[in-house]
Order: sequence, then C-alpha cells, then structure tokens
Amino acid sequence: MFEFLTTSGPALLFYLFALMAVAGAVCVVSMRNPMYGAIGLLVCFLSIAALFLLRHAEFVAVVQIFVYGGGIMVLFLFVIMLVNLHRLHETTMLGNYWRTAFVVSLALVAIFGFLFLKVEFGPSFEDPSKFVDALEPGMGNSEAVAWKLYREYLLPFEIASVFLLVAMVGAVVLGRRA
Amino acid sequence: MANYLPILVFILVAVLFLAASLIAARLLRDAGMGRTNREPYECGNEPETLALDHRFSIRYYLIAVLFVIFDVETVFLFPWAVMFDQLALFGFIEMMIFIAILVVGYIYVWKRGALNWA
Amino acid sequence: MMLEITTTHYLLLSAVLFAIGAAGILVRRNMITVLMSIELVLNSVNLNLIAFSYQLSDLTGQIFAVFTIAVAAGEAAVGLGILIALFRLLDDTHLDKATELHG
Amino acid sequence: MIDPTEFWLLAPEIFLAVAAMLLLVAGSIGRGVRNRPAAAVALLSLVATALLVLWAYGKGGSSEAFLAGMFVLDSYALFLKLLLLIATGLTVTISGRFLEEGGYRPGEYYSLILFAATGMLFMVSGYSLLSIWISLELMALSSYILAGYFKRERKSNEAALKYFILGALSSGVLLYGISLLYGATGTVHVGELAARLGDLVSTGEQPILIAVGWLLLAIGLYFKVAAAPFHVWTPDVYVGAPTPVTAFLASASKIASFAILIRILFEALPALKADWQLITALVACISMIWGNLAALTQDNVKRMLAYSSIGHAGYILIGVLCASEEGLWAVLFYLLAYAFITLGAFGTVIILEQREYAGETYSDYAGLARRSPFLAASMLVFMVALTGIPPTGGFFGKFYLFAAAVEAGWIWVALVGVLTSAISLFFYFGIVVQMYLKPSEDTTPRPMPAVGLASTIAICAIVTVLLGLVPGPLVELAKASLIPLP
Repeated sequence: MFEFLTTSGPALLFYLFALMAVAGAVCVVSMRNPMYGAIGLLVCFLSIAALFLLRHAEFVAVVQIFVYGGGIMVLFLFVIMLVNLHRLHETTMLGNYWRTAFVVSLALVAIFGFLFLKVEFGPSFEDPSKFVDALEPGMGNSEAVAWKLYREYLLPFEIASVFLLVAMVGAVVLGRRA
Repeated sequence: MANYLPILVFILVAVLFLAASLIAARLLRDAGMGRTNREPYECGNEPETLALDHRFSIRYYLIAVLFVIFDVETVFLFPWAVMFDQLALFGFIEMMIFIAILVVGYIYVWKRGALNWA
Repeated sequence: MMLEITTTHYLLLSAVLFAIGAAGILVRRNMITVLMSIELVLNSVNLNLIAFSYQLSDLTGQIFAVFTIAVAAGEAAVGLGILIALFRLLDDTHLDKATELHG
Repeated sequence: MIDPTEFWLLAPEIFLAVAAMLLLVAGSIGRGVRNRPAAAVALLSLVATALLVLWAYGKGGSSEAFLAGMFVLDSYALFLKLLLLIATGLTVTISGRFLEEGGYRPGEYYSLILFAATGMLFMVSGYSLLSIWISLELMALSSYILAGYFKRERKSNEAALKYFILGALSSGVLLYGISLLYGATGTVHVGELAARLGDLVSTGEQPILIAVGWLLLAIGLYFKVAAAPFHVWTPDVYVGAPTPVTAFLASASKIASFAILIRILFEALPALKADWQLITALVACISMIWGNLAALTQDNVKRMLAYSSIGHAGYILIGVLCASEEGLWAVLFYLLAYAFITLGAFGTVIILEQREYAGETYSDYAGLARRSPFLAASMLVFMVALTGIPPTGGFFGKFYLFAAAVEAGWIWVALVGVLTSAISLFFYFGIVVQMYLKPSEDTTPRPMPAVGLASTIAICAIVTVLLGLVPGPLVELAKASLIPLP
C-alpha cells in the first residue's frame, strides 16, 4: 500500500487536480450567480497550475498563479461587484439553454475523447530528470525558459508588449465615462 | 517529486488550521444568529441600498486593469532578471524596449486622468 | 501496480475543459460567465502545450503557454471593458427614462 | 542567436508602432488633438511606412525567414503590406466625419487603427505560428476596441461584445489546433512544420493529432475571414460597428486574415493539400450560396454589404483552393480590387447615414441620382464591380478566379461562383434602381460630403474602373508576389 502511494503519487495527484479543475469548470458554466462561478474559476486555475507542476513547467505554473489567480481573477471579481447584478440578464446575446450546453459539451468530449484515446505517444519520461537534462544543461526551468524566450522568441515578446499597451488603451477608452 | 513534500505539508497544515479555527468558532460562538447578525452593518446602520444594487466606482476597474497589465510585465521581467548576466547587453536593450512601450501606456493612462480620484 | 500519467491523460482533460468552455460561450446568456468560459478555453490550450512540451522535451510549448497567458490577460481587460461600457449605457438609458417621466 | 542588425528590416513595423504611440500620447494630453491634424499625422506615417516597406524589401527582401525564423520579407509580404497600408490609409480618410459628429477623441481612434495596422504588417510577415498568432491577436484586440469605440451608441457596444466573444472563441479554436499540431511535430515554425508534417504523413504517424489540429486551425482562420458557416458574427458586427470601422474590418482586416490563411495552408500544410482543398471548396461554396441568398432579403444596406462580404470571402477562397499560381495571383488581384470597392461602397454609406440606423435602408437611396449625381455614379460603379460586370476590377477579379478554378479542375466550384454572381445582380441592382429610377423624396437633404470623404470615394471609383480597363500591370505585380506552391 505504501509503495503504491509513493510510486503512484504523481498519478494520484493528477487525478485529484484534474477532478478539481473539471469541477471548477462545471461550476463556472452552471452557476447562476457569477460570484460562485468566479470562485469555481479560481479553483480551476489553481488546479491547472498544479498540473503544470506535475509536467515540470514550474515557471508557467507560477505565471498561472500570478496572472490568473492574482490578476485576471481580481479583474473578474471587480467587474462582478461593479455591475448591477439585477441587470445582467439584459446583456442577452445568445440563448440560455443548459440542456444544449450539456449536449454540446458531451458531444465535444465524446468526439475528442474517442479520437485522443487512439493517439499513441512514445514512452513519456518515467524519470523526470530526463526532461530537465534535455533542457540547457545546468539550468532550472525559469532560466531555460528565459534563455529561449529572450534569444529566439524576442519578436513575439515585443509584439506582446504592444498588445498589452493596446489592452491598456482599450480599458481606458471603454471604461471611462464618455 | 520529493521537492514538493514541504509544500504538500504546508498546504495540509493550512487546510487543517483553517478547518480547526472554523470549527472552533462554531463551537464557541453564541447560538443566537438572529436577523441583526446578518445585516451588512452589525452596528445598526441601515444600508442605503441593497448589496446587489450598490456599485463600486469605475475607477476600481481601471486600477485593476493596470494591475493586471503590470502583473504580466513582471512575469516577463522575472526570467529576464534571473538570466540577466548571460543575456548580456542584447537582453538588456530588449527588455528596455519592452518596458518603454509599457511606460508609454502608463503616461497615456496618467495623462488621460484614469488615475485621478476626483 | 503503479499508476502512470501519460500525455493522453492531459489531452483528455484539456478536451473536457475545452468542451465545457466552448459550451459555456455558446449557450450561456450571462456575459460575465461567457467571458469566464473564454478563459477556460485558453487554459485547456495551455494544458495541451505543457503536456506536449514535456512529451517532446522541448521548451517551445512552455513559452507559447506564457504568451497565451499574457494574451488572456489583455483579452480579459478589454472584454470586461466592453461589458462595463454596455452596462453603463444600460444604466444611463434607465436614468434618461426616469427623467423623462418626471419632466 | 539573432543578429541585431536584422532589426533594421523591421523598420516599417517599428516606425508605425512608434507613430501610433506618439499619436496616443499626444491625444491624451490636455484636450487632445483635433481630428484634422490627427488624421494628417496618421496618413503621413502610413505613407512613410509604405516607403520604409519598400526600402526594407530592397535591403533584405528574400524568401528566407530571419529573426530566428520568426519573420519573412518576401515579395508576397511586400505586396500585401503595401495593400494593407493603402486600405488603412483610405480608412483614415473616411473616418473624420464620424469622429467630429460623435465628439469622440480622434487621437486614440487613429492610434488604434495604426496599432491594428502594425499587427497586420507583422501577420503577413510572420513565419512562426507563434508570431502569426500574437500579431493576429494584436489586430483583433484593436478591432474589438474600435468596434465599440462609439460607446454612447448601444449598437456599437453590442457589436463590440459580440465581436469580442466570437473572436475570442475563434482564437481559442485556432490556438487549440496549433497546440495539437505542435504536439504532433514539435515545432511551430512554418517551414519546419511543413517538413515534419511531410515525414509524418508519409509514414502515417500521428494521424489524429494532425487531422484534428489542422482542421481546428483552419476553422479558426475561416472564422477570421468570415466564411460561412463560421460567419455568425459578421452581419451584426458590420451593422453595429461605426461604419468606418466596418469598412476597415471588411477590407484591411479581411486581407490580413486571408494573407495568413494562405501562408499557413500553402507553406505550413502542403502535406495535407488534398484535405484542405476539399474543405476549402465546401466552405467556399457554402459562403457563396449563403452570403448571396441572405443578402437578397436585406433592406439595410450595411447588412447587405455584410452578407455580400461573406459571399466574397467564398469567391476569394476559390482562388485559394486551386493551390496553383493562377489561383494565387488571382486572389492577390481580387483582394486589391475588393479593398477599393468595399472602402468606396462603405464611404458612400457613411455620407448618407445619420444617427442610429437612419439613412442605411434601400429607400434612403431613392432618387440619389438627382440629389447627388456624383455619389450615385460612384455607388453604381461599386455595385457593378461587386456583381462582377465589366468594365470594372470586380469583373476581372472574378474572371481570373473562375478561370483558375476551371484550369485546376474545380469546375463545379466555379459554376457555383457564376450562378451566385448572377443571383447577386438582384440585390446590388436594387440600390441602382432606387438611385436612378425612384423619385427623390424632397424631405431628404442633399448630402454634402466632406472633401476627404468625397475624394476617397472618387479615388476608389477611379481605381475600380481603371482595374477593369487595364488590369495588366496589377496582374504582373501579383504574378511577381507569389509564395511557393504546396
């Protein structure tokens, strides 16, 4: 029993966090009150961060917690508090058919699941150190990411800063009183 | 995996502590949870509007957006700082351009008065 | 016996999240929920990218995921901005109606 | 490692971004800049960018990607960049009236247009799915804000919200596809992706990841070019957005989306040519049929133009699915002709329209020929061109597309194209009938276009006719701007 727990620990953690992520996601789309949905979203974000850790994406996991858990979440909560919840239904654009939602998502899951179950991969790394060794030698995850990001991907990086600038402009243009 | 053991223990302790204090509070508190206790202001002030109708100032939103944007900027700054030495001058200039672009945004937001609390 | 997690597990999980997010976008009428569902879709993409990055021992996936998160932040800012502008308009029209009644 | 001197070749994009930032800051200080100077600065910087594009191409134009394989400056990118800059410039000249009447700040508006244009320039030069995607997002984000720029009008707000939600969903789908292709091949670089996919397809490895991946990626792109059945956002957004922004979305944004669609299908997925040809043929036919049939029933001109734009996405896709030289240069020719026609048509709509939906219906065009012969004549040119009747650029555009399809053996697609063009005669000429045969209502004032707006419409009409009289030079130019065929 103890041996099972130690060898299968990561797998059990995967199932735990995967379950939490799915539960959070279901909560997001099914709750009538967006505040509960936001909490579900937070659970989902954090579980996904943990799942990133299990795949040795330490840096991305921290970014996930930072930006999603700390930033985007705050934004959502502010907006939920800013708007008049009684008027939310006046923004109707598409129908509110939870049965359709259920069918759509079930169909998508069935199609994707059916297909993805057939996907074969070579053996993934039983020993995580192999993944780390495959990176630049002697670097931790954030160093390796930095090394690649700032030497190869600097064009998308600079475009991203313009993108963020536009996002700022958009928030001011749209959010200020006209 | 063993590296994460302390974190696991930490989370466990946190959860236990939280659960323990909540349970303790429930056991210790006064049984009378009347209507007054559920009011927004327990001291007796009448709230002016219902909680759901009351809205915060829009400025909170602008501040939150700025926070998120600069949060993302920090995300990009961190790995750069870790590798500052190896990335050398090239990396430095690169990051200065990145920051300069966002400073333009900062100036814009400032001049546009989005940071004023009028 | 030893349980093992493969990339397929991650793919399936991301498919589930993608499906929930897509369904949320298409059928919910509450706009805040719709915006949150968009975040779910982007997160499912990130799960894929991270899993493949590990499978292929290639960092491109992780870097792509960082960009996805940055873009998600920008999109959330603007999407919520549009929502706020719409709400303000709804409230203003409400006020207009009220003054019309008084006058 | 990247050679820093390579950054000189980014001069046009950098210049345009800096110009946009200057405009942004200038517009935010005090009471901001006025419309005329802001438009002038935007136009001048677009012209300067066009010159820089030519300079950069002369300095280092080649079909080799650089900046660690992120960026390519080939003749295809050159052609499309110049076209995008022209379309953006014409958008700037038709925007003035709206901003002045609405009392919205022009500085931010023009700088957002320039930011969107920057994203488009990066898009057509992108050679990695990552750089293509992030510049696509830059364009899309600016467009969402522009669609909602008139935030005191509810329809503009709702258009922005709808555009944002469906746009974000489509980028999610596109991104999901990219992630699966990355999983199958281990790269997002367009050239390497093509090579690895070729190997994988020939050995039959990872068929599922590849099939689902490219399909989702393609669906995301069809969304962006507004092809049916992925067009649901188009009519509402085109009608609700401020008309200059609609013109921008229908011209520049569409061109840039087609540019990356072709780049990705031709250069990243040549191994799957047979598959995407078939799907593209289906999408093209549905778009042509749906777009033209739905346009028949509209009485709002902007909505009619929106459905017509869906139909035209179908016509352009005909050239894409041929995957031949003729098809590709026909697409480039058509994109240019279509940009001028659309911008001109929307410019005319701008002159006639008033607050909310007034001035947008067919009956508002009644007797326009007597009220304003110039406007009626230009609208006549645009409608003739959209139908595809000589002597206009629209005729040659469609002619080349259908000819390429026949040559490549896609006769049934060409047939659908010809039939739907015949149908389109009805709704395009509905406006012409109103303008020339119906009596004018005396109550409607005689429209007095501003100088910038009138000259833009005149330029568009002249170019449309010129392309119909002497298409040769542009055909030569387009023939010189091809990318490797799949």
